[in-house]
Amino acid sequence: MNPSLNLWLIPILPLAGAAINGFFGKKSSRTAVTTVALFFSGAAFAMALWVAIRFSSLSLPHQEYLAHWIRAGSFSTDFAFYLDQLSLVMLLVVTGVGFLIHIYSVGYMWDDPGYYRFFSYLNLFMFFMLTLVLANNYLLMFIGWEGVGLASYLLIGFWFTKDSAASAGKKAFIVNRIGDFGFLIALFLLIQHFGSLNFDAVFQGVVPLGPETTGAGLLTAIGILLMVGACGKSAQIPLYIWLPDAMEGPTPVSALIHAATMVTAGVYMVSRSHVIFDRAPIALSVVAIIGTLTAFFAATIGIAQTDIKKVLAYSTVSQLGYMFMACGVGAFSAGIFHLMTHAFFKGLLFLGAGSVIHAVGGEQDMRKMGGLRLYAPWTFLTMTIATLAIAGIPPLAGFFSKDEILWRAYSSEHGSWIFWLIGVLTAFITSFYMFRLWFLTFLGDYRGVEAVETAGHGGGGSSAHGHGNSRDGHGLPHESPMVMIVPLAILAVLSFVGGWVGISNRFENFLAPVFRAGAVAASETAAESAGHLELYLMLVSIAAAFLGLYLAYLLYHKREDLPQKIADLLGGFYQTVVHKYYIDELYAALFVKPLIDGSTRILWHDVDQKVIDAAVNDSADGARHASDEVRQMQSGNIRSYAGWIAAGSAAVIAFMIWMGVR
Amino acid sequence: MTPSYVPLSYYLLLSGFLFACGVAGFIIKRNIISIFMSIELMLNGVNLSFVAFAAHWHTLAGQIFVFFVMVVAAAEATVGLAIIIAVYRTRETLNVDQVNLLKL
Amino acid sequence: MNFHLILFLAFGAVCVGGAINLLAQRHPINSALSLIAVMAALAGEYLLLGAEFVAAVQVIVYAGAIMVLFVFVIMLLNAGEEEHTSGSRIAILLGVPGMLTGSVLTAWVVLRHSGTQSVPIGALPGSPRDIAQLLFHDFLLPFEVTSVLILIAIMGAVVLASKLESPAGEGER
Amino acid sequence: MSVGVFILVSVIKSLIVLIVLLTAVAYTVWLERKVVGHMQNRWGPTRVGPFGLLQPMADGIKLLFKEDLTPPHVYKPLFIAAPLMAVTFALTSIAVIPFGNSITIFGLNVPLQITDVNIGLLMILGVTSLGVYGVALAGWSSNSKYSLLGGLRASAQMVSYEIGLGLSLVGVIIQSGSLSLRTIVDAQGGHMLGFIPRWNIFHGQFIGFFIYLTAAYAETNRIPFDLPEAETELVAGYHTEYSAMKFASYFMAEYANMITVACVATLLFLGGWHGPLFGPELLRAILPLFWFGAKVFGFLFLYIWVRGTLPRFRYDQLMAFGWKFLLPVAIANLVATAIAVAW
Repeated sequence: MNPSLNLWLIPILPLAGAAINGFFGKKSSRTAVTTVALFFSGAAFAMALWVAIRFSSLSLPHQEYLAHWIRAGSFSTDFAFYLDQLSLVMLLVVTGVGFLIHIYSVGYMWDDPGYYRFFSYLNLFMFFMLTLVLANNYLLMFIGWEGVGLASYLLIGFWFTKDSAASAGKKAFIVNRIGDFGFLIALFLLIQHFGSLNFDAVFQGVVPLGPETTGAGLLTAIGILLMVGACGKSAQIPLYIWLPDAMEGPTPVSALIHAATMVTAGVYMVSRSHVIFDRAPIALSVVAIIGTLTAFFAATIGIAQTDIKKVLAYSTVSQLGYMFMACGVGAFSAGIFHLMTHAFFKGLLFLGAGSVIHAVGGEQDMRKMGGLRLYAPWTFLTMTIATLAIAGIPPLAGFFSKDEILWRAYSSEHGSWIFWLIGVLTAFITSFYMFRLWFLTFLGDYRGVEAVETAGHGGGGSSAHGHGNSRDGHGLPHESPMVMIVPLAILAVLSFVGGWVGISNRFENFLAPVFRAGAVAASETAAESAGHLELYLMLVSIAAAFLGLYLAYLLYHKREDLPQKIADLLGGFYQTVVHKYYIDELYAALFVKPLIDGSTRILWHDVDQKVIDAAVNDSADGARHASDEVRQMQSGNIRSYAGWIAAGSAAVIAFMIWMGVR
Repeated sequence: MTPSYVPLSYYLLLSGFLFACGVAGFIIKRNIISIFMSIELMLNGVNLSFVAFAAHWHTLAGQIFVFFVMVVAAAEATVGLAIIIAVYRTRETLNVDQVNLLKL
Repeated sequence: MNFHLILFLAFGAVCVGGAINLLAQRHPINSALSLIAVMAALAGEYLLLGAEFVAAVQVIVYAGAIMVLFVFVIMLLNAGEEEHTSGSRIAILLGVPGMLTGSVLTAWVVLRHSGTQSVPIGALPGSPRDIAQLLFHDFLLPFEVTSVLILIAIMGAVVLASKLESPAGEGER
Repeated sequence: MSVGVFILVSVIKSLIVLIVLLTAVAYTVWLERKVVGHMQNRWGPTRVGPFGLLQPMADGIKLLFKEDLTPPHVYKPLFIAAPLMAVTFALTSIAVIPFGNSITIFGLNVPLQITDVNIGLLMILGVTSLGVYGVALAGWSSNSKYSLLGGLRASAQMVSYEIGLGLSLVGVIIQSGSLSLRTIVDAQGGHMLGFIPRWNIFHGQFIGFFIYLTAAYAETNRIPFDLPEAETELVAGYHTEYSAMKFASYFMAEYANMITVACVATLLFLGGWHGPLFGPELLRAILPLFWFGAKVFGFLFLYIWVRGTLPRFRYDQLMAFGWKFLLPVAIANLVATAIAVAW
């Protein structure tokens, strides 16, 4: 038995911060708010580090029971926490990146009137995310799952006075509901068949069941439903549409929630449920196909976006696709590995983008940037590292994790060369659009001044308006304050070296106890025997990355007239890509409009007004008329009341006497 | 002295009669104060049965209850008479039949 | 016919007479005096039942305090005789027979069920010491609660009866 | 003792007490006139008998033979009943007051008290609390505004001060642990430190005594609390419309009440009939009665003295004093006594 680590403190600390700032922040000074927010998130990070240090001495998985929660018949659920290698990795990523982004936000949000509110929400998010990660059962995980959704909603709509932000928040919430619906049904199925939602109990129930190779069964259904939930939270086809809109939120939020942590909850959940997926090959294939398609599809949209945050958003969707691809081919540890490195470099990219936006005074359109390497050297340097990392250039973090995924996609027993091919293609596109972003933003000359002169028509350009830049006015770009640079630098270092933990499969071996436990006996032989092939494939993916770099260099630095020509050449297809394949419009036509029309015509005008309202109103009318009659009894005359009371008690006494007589 | 007895039922009869008089007074009387006094009469009738039963069952609890009834009656009289004064101040009548708006 | 029965009947007669007089009198002050007579006679009944402390408290609290308040209010408001209203005739038509029926029913039930059980006089020592023992030990909580009740009643009476400065401009007419 | 003898002894005792009481009432009036007269540098009654000693007789005869006027607008039944009630209640409370230890006459052990009730104090309180009806009803039934105001004042004042009075007595009750007047007096026998009498006034109830004193003045409608009959404002207050024997009833009731109050004060605070005993057997038997009478006389003299000294309060001052000063002090005294006894 392990000594108690007081795991509950880790989520509770940010909750305390959220409560303090939420209740008292309005009246407190910014310094006080900052202190509280940073202290509690930092304390959570410190706790996580302490747990990590103690980790090697623990017998795993380590579980801590806190309190009863639900006792209903034979079903019971507790507030209890679960610590193994997988949750430790997630714990460190969430608290570490979260803490850095807290620091960064101090600089980024300093001038915002909702400063305290922002940090309260951010701490709240940390609480729910840590609950999700540390839960020892699906229900507690679901609480965290919903909680991060709430925090995400609150933060996307942080500038709620802006219409687009408010509707983006709603969109995120509603789309997530569709996914949660699948998740919930999966939970019901689990309760029905295994009588519990505890990870241990469920997995013990699953292990005896053989793989469902012959056809779809219970586990396949559960797996696919869990994947539906993951699709919603992690923005996979067909539910990815909310994530780009979520960029309406403040940039630190995009970095923390919509890049580094929350959106990876789906990957975590699928990995956590690997016991189920291992025995449901069809569900696994569904995961792989969805992941692959999303990766490729989102990457292509990313090519044509001009809003710097939108590019990163589609990039995030694409990278999440990679992770699901990894999970789908059974390489869960590769997926988690990419999750971790992605958290570093994508968090860095978003924070860098925030720094860029900060530098140019709220502008988000890359066409109006350029040449920022001179104005914001630190941002330039860190962003360069992040871009190299995501593009998969060795020896940066992204290379190791992406290569691991691609190799697994090719070699795993669930994998196929098609996944690999699309993966490499996506890597190429990723490299291309990321360097496009890089060239447009940092190289060349600054194109922002004249755009600033005619400010007012640039639609997406004002989304950070709420935070504004009133200190500096709309002058030339400038470097961000140190409090923002330091987190960038730390993340840059992590992005650089974070991949090295994967060299010679160390990371995979670290996670192996989790994913080996209860796994179907896998045939590792194929993977081991193909050392040379792995090398070749690696070279191909490196080549793809450099190809993307070169193409971006060609189009956006060397021959800056070419992109327009290509766009003209492609014409309709280009427009389609710019408009994100008209997916939003398609959904609007297919689902939203029929729903609204149906609700308006049938549910509102017919059902609500003619049936429900009528029933309520008519019964009220009836009651009123009846009351009008009965009211006459209520004369206000005490003696009549007394008469009624006397008559009533006389009747009761008479009855009692009559009963007594009998 | 030789112990002498009065049947319990006599006390109960008296108590019941007083209570019935109180009820009748409550219905018949038109003056709020008289109605109030009818209530006191009812309470007294009940008190008598309490004391009679206390003596009958040889337990003092019945007498204790009478004290509580008296306390409640006192509180009730205080508040009730204050209400009557307030009502009289606005309505300038003590006739219950004219005090039927359920407000001051 | 023993001595106590005679006393019981004498006090009982005062009670009955007072109660009927309370109903019959049209002037509230007469009703109040009748009620005082009833209460005093009831104190006598309590003495017969051995509850001398209750009897004393009955005189002090009921006759000496509560009824003084009644008389005081009658004097203060200068309450006159009751006037007949449309409802009063019906009330009398219903109330008096109702009272008679109620009394007869009660009498019938009591006599039918109580049999010949009697109350021995003086068998129950209702001394102040015993009552205090009960009141301050066994019934301490109700006792304290009633003290709160009294406090609330005092405050309520003060608030109700005090002439408001009428912040909303009404009340004082 | 057979029932017959019991009744006979009771009747004799009642008669003696009644006669003594009425005489005392009459001569208290004489005393008051005399003392106040001297205080105001007058002679007081001098003409009827030596030192005007027969003046009370003359007054009584005059009042008996005066025409009994009944004003036409009064509410007659109560107008007649009210003075009767006043006198009745005033004279009733003397019944439980013990005047001394029991004495033995003709082989009979007779307690010097009409009846020894073990809740005597409560009975006095109860009867006193009923005394307010005589005043209040007189004021109301006279159908005159002076009388009504007097009656209203009287009932409010007496109800208010009854609380202070009762609470001041509770202190004594706690100390002696009984409601029986005889037991209370017995508890006051003996001396403290060898020479201070163990009377309650010296034994913890000093403040209680003065609370009682003040409240008793108000209860008996005496100066400085004689608002119900304040001549300068209300003519004669509640008895403005009364004349002849009805008026005399109120007069008698007032002085009888004073005597009762003085007796109670003597019993509860001044050690009752306790006092130095000496001399032969007969003197030893009579001295307690003498001490009792002397104390009552002293108390009555204090009454008159105060009347000759203090002016009248204003009515709001009276009520404020009763509720805002006397009552809190009485409660504090009670709590202090309770704590001291519990120790």
